[in-house]
Amino acid sequence: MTNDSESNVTLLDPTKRGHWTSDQDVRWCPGCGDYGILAAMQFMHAELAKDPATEIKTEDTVFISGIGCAARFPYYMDTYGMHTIHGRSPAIATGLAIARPDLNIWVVGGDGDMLSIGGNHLIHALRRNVNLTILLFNNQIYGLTKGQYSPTSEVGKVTKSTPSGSIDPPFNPISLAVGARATFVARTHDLDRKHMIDVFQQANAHRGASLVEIYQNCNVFNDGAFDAITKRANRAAMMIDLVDGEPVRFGADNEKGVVINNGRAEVVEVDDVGVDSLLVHRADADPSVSFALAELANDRQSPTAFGVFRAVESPEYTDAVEAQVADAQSDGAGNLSDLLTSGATWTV
Amino acid sequence: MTNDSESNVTLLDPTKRGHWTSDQDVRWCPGCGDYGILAAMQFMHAELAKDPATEIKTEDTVFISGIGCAARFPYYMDTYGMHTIHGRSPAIATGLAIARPDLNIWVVGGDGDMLSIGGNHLIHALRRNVNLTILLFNNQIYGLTKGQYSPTSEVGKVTKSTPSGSIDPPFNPISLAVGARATFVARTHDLDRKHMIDVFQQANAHRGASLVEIYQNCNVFNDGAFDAITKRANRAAMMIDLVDGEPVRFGADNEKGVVINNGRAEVVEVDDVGVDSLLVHRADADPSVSFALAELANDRQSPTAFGVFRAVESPEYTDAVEAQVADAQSDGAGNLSDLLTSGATWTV
Amino acid sequence: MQLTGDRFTSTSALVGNDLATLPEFPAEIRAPQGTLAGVSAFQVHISDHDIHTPGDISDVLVAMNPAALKSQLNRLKGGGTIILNSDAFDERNLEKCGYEIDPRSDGTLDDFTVHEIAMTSLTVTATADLDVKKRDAERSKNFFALGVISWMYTRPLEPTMEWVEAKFASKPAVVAANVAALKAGHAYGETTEMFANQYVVNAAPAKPGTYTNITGNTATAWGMIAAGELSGLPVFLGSYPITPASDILHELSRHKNFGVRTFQAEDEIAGAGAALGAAFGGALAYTTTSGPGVALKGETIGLALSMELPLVIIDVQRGGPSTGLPTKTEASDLMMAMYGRHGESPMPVVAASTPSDCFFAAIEASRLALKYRTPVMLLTDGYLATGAEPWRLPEVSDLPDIGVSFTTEANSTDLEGNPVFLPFLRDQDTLSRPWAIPGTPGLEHRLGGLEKADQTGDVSYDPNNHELMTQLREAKINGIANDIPPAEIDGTGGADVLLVGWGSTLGSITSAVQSMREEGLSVDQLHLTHIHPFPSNLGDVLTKYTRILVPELNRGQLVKLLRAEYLVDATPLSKVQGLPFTGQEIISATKALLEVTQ
Amino acid sequence: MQLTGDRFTSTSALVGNDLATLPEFPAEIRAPQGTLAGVSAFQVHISDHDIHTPGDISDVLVAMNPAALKSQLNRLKGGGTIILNSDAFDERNLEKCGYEIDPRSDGTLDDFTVHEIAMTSLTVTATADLDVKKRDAERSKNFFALGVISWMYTRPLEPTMEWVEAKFASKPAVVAANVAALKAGHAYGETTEMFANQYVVNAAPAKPGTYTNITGNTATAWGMIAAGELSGLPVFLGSYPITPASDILHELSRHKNFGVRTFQAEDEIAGAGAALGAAFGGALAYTTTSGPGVALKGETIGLALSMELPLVIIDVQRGGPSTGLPTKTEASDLMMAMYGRHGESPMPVVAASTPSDCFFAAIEASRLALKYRTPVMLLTDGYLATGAEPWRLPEVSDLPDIGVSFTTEANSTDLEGNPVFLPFLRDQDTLSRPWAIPGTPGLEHRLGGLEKADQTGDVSYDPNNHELMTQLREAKINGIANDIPPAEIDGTGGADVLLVGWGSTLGSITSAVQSMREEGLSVDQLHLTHIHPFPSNLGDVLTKYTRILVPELNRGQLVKLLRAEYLVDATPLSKVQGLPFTGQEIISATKALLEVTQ
Ligand SMILES: Cc1ncc(C[n+]2csc(CCOP(=O)(O)OP(=O)(O)O)c2C)c(N)n1
Ligand SMILES: Cc1ncc(C[n+]2csc(CCOP(=O)(O)OP(=O)(O)O)c2C)c(N)n1
Ligand code: SF4
Ligand code: SF4
Ligand SMILES: [Mg+2]
Ligand SMILES: [Mg+2]
Repeated sequence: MTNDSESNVTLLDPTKRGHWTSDQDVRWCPGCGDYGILAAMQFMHAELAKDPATEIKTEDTVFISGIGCAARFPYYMDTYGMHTIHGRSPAIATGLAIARPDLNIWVVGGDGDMLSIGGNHLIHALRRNVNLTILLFNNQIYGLTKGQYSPTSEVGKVTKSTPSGSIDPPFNPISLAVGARATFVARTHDLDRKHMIDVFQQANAHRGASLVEIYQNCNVFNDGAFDAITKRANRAAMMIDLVDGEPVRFGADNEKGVVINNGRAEVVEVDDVGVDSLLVHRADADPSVSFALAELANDRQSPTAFGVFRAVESPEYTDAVEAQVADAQSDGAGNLSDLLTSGATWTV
Repeated sequence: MTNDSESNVTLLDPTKRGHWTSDQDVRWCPGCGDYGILAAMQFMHAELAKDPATEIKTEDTVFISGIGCAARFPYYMDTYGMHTIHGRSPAIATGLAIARPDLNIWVVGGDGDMLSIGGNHLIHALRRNVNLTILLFNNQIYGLTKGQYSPTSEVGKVTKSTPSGSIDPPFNPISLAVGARATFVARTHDLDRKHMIDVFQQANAHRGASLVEIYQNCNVFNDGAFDAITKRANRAAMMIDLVDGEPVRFGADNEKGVVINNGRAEVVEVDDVGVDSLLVHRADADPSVSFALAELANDRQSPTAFGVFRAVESPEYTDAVEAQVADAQSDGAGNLSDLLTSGATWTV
Repeated sequence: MQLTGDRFTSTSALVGNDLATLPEFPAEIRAPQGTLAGVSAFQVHISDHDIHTPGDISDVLVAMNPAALKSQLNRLKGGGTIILNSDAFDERNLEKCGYEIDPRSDGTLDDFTVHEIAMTSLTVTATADLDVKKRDAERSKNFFALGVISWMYTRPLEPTMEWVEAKFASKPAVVAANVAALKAGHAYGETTEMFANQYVVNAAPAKPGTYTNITGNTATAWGMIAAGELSGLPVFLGSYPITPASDILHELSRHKNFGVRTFQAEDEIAGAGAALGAAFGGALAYTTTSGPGVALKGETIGLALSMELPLVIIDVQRGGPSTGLPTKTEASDLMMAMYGRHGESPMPVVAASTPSDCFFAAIEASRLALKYRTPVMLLTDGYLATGAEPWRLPEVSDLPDIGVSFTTEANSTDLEGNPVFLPFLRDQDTLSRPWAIPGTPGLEHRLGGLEKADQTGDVSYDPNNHELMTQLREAKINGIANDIPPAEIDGTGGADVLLVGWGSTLGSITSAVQSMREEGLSVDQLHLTHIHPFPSNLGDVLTKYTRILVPELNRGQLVKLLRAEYLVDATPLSKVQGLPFTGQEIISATKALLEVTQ
Repeated sequence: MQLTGDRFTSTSALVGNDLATLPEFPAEIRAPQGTLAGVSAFQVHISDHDIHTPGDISDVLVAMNPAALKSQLNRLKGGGTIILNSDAFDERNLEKCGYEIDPRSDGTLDDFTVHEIAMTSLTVTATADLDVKKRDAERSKNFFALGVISWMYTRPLEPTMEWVEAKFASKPAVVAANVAALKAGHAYGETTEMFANQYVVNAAPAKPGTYTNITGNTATAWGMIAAGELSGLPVFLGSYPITPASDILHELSRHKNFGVRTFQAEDEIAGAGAALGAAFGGALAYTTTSGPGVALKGETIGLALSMELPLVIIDVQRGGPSTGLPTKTEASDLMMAMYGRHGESPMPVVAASTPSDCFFAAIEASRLALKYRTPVMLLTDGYLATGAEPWRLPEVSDLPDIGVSFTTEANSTDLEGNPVFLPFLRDQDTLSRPWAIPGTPGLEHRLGGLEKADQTGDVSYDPNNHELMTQLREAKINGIANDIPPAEIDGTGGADVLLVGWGSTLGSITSAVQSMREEGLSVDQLHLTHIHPFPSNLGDVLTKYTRILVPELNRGQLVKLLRAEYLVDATPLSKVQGLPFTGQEIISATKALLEVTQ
């Protein structure tokens, strides 16, 4: 429970990263994108702790994961945690959330864990709007099992299990989540700590289920999968930053923008259409708009949106559970003797 | 294999419903919407058989289902069939389709079967675009297990398992399917045989995965769930018929229409906006448009679209499998002796 | 109505005869004795040949309208089944027979298992395509009812159809309508997975006390609630509907006033997973299901076992394999309960033996789960679950205290003397690990399904540690043998033959043993509640007998475990017909083993 | 490079010593003998104490560049493991040592298990936060390699770290970099689930013939392809990746020229389901997985069993329970293979005993599945799967014909004499039902998981029919006992003790038995391939012995089955350390049983 390399003071100070860092050696491959995400998460917590209003505590925080490289994450946070079984973390976390609505629960998994074996639990957690912050580490590959294609791998991908190339079109996780009626959906990437921290904070602040897709580089089995988009040189042309209330613009000189044309999101030159025609991003807009923006990413050649696609208020699941329990107890808590004699009884 | 109540001639004539009817007593509750769907399916096959070009045959047709009332369907078709286990029919059918791309495979299940336990297999079959015609009998209830709420039940539904009302928002199956990148998505209902036959035919003709949601009345556990929309008196005001290439209009006097406004589908008075502003339906439009149309149904008070939301050509999964096999065999089929000696060998 | 009454009488008589040809489980269907003209009802009386149920009390009442219900309800056994025609329960009919409040909603029927079926309208719909007038069609509703009953008690339809054809030979339309109604009723029972609700005979004479009628599923649910109260922990149920287990979910969801939280999950895996998550959070966690659902939960149970968290899995067994016979009883999941997981994954298995015993078995399973931080499998079956028996209510104060305490402070020190929490530092006595729940400052820790180092719980690939942990997990479960009542023989302790049973066969075995003793045979009896681990004295007890008979509603599962463990030459008696044993079946097999000429 | 070589020597020497303290499974790591200056490689030589592997041939070659590979490859055993630093395989390096084509892609390495790791860059990244120059950091890559090897062979890192600290005491930056690299290599092995590829020693002297080296997973895949050829059916594999089974999927997916179709499903349930669907269509259907995956497939297997369709489930066992030890071997899924499904669901269980035997076991499992229309469980394990042995190739013409024919015509007539197809009309001999596939005119039928009427296969709730069908399914599987080779004792047939084994323990038990016989002890041996049903003579064979020892890499599973079935007092010998038995362990236990003073 202690970390030799850091002073005790650091460990006791929640505004320091070390306070959120467990004593376990991190065992990802050197250079793995997961390191950056872990750092962002630890720094984010340290940052939040600076605001006394948040009352953020290691003991009230839980990380739950399935199986995969990404799913190792909980071991490295000095909070409560469960490294469970492949694909089931959203379901397991749902149970914990219902039993313990007081906790702050994060769910972590890879694209295989969350979208292949675990796809159903994910969409049901989103639909129910359970208060979970779900992080999907999308590296478009099965890392832990040494490189098979995943449900987010591009068509034609040559992997150990698809030596002639994969033949199934990938999911677009954001589209799928919006289709499942998610109330908060965002995308970020492992190379931008600031962006990650910002998105994580918003996702966690959202009351309800939040899904954050994180483009994550697996440098061993799928190196550079997102280079065309997130590499520094490509960012200006390929990354669209969604800012609530602002027209959707990007490009080195903000010369490009997005319009909704006949229901479909399209990239345009701002000069061609005029600033006023641009889509003004509203995270609480109709899901059709979130969906249209998500669809931009289907083609790796096209610019891809990052940030919060969707954030709408909607009744949260565990709140409703609590309300029903409270209602049932409004005349007092149950009494066991009364229960036993609640049917017709007779005495001998 | 014979049906006493019908003459042998009828049985042998594929253009007659009886040819497609198995010898099993139908065991749904009297008045169940499933009867209408079954009739439509049998008539559709009989109808198709009239066109010699289709070469439609009972022996080349397979119905695969999971568990539930709807899932009894295969027993009543005089074709090949499998009544499998709860939720797994899309996966089982995928295997059959890959092994036997020559067959015409239908997959049948209820809202519990397909969207609760089977949700993941469904979205993966759609994503892969496997050549299956998938029929989702949506009665917004678990019929077979005597009436628990399902993932399509409306919020607040009082059922045996939710005596204080359900608290989770339902899936919109069409939105979910579009979010999963389905290439064919449609909706019909159990009261309109002609519409069903038309939609089933189109779905089955589509090369790839087709999902048809059928509003189906469970008169025993959820009677009248769709009355507000599909009851004869309400149809004009509440049902929007999607016709490819036509402006989306409805109402007793076609006085209403649908526009895409800021990415969102909205119902308007045609007179207010003019016919030219109406959305012209194209089943091969961008998925964002299909999605927007699907979202109309989230609110039971709003008009709901029926017909083919989406139909786009896209490479079909088993075609790709066959192509890879053919390619691998282009230099001849494998030889076992050659395989055994394909590594380094030595002789003693 | 007059006509209807007549038809019932005929039909019932017929069915009465007909059923006599099914000796293993006869039932009688009778028109109500002393029926007022105009009262439309019939009663089904079920009895095992060996056991004489006194009087005219019926097991099942089919009430076609409120008047029938009102006049006949007093003839129905407490806990019995009512099948009522909901179409006839309109205001006018209720008023007519003097019901001020609908008896379906004022608690009058609380003591019974009620199936409401819109029989009139279903019959009309079922006959819609036939050439009969609606009024005539309605008359066929009695055959619909008969179809339902035939389904529930696995009676063939053919004899009734033949009788109808003969009786109404001159009126083909009537034949067609009645046959259609009969078939529709039968199909309805099947399609909605209706179960026969059966009486389990209480062998012992009624002890003084307060009684209520209870089904096994209700008793299970109440046992879960009681365990929550007795442990002071909030109850969490993660479940997915499945026959015949759904009613536990239904019942529990009505008791949120106990702080119970029920979660209808997207599937069985999620149901178990959610329960495990809740257990991590400190809830008393359950997942309820039947065989096909257990087959899906194996991986999650293995995780619970590896994390050493409490979790009770309740399997209401039904006929298998696969979808099998969902509405019929069987006890064929025992081996899956023992071994249905990969790796070395021993866990306790507890079995209930009567409907009311489900209450105590649920508490006992919960006690073991909490105390030993382990998943526990509780086995009941369709027969117990839907069957009812009079239950002498326990005093709440007599129920065991099953409370456990969460760890709230460090339980060790590191090399430098700083306090540390070791999540796998075991209790010397029980070998259980500490249960520290989120929210507890300073005890932050991570659990997982990878092998864990002894004490620290860190991931460990060390070979010797793996062997140690495997042995510790096993020893912990084996140690439970000393924390449960020893096996107690009913009988002399040294009879010519010992009958060993488990689960819902208790009633049948007990009555068979009684009959045989009356006949003068030397027969001992032993009924097991704890199947894993076995009571510590079981080997000693068994090796006293040269002949052991093990009747089971499967192909011989417990008998395998006994033979493997104790090398005793126990003989299986198997039945897999979806029905309980008759006493006679057990008596014959016992005599065969004793080589008594029968 | 010179420096690197030196460091290897030192490190290796250290490790050599260090490893000697782990007597149960020693390995030696050596700098290549006769290494040319500049060649950077090291070799690992693994041996069981009891078995002396001749010569200087190594089991593992770590090649830090093409030159190392080129010069040392001839010292590596066929089938051995190569760990190579892919960063160093650039054109310049390849050219420098005279490789015209990259040996990684021209088949040169086909005979070996190759792990390509970008060791240089991973090391640089792992040390990036430290205060070392990139060039210095690169030098630590050897420690990265050592970390990988330490992971694979479960060697502790601490001694190496201590040595590094002592050796470079004056250069803390070097210490830090080396330790970081060592740890990173170790973590890399864990994170990517790297398995130790082990040699299974072939006890028998080499018979004349053509040999190849083969791992168990490759042999399994080839066996599946062979079964397809021998049955004339297209092979279908539905699978989901999982260590250590994934390589079967990988291998099969490379052989589409045999008409093989592989499907990477969304999960294990879908993998099994897709295979079952393919079986309905007439394919030879497989699903491959490891323990956690089997735990998920139980319900689907039950359906296959109820539908009576052929399906081979291959479980490459690993350490359990739960996620357990994914890269370590264990044989603890036997009970799950037997009983991991609800209801009465017996199915054949076949186990492979050596890497090459996986080929034959796969054919045998396929034969049974096809002939008896049943799911069959084939058990291999991580040790077999990733281990390699020299295999004397069989003549294709000597392989069995396992062809079956589809039913294409009606097999009965109805009351009116019309031809009908009865999908559950069984073969008198095998009790198998006809297999009629879609596309066959006139034989349209529906299969399901509900109980089916005898012969017609219609849904049936009839009690007696259910019992009959349950018995028929059981009898069909039991009948296989007469269609498999009888149990054959290796030895006198009446020795003082019999060792009964199954699975990958064959090598260890055989060598132990040989040693003991050389010592003059009277020891017989029996190795089981068919675990369910057992060979029909097994009871007769076992009851001849008063002492039976059953060594298993679990807590005693086969021994339970033997005791239950034959009431023989067989003694378990258990090991669950993720490692195979050493001969010594078996010898000690045998002597203890024989009460021989050791
Ligand atoms: C039930 C089960 N099936 C399969 C596996 C093997 N497995 C472990 S992780 C994994 C996929 C890893 O991919 P992903 O979820 O994308 O995580 P990554 O390693 O890429 O971070 C698989 C197939 C398992 N552990 N359990
Ligand atoms: C593994 C498993 N879980 C649960 C069940 C019980 N079950 C059967 S059908 C069903 C749901 C039925 O609802 P739906 O799919 O909507 O079909 P419907 O009856 O409404 O047509 C359930 C929960 C089962 N048979 N198997
Ligand atoms: S395999 Fe890929 S995802 Fe996994 S730790 Fe290594 S780099 Fe990261
Ligand atoms: S329960 Fe509902 S869905 Fe099922 S057959 Fe009856 S009416 Fe139809
Ligand atoms: Mg991944
Ligand atoms: Mg439904």
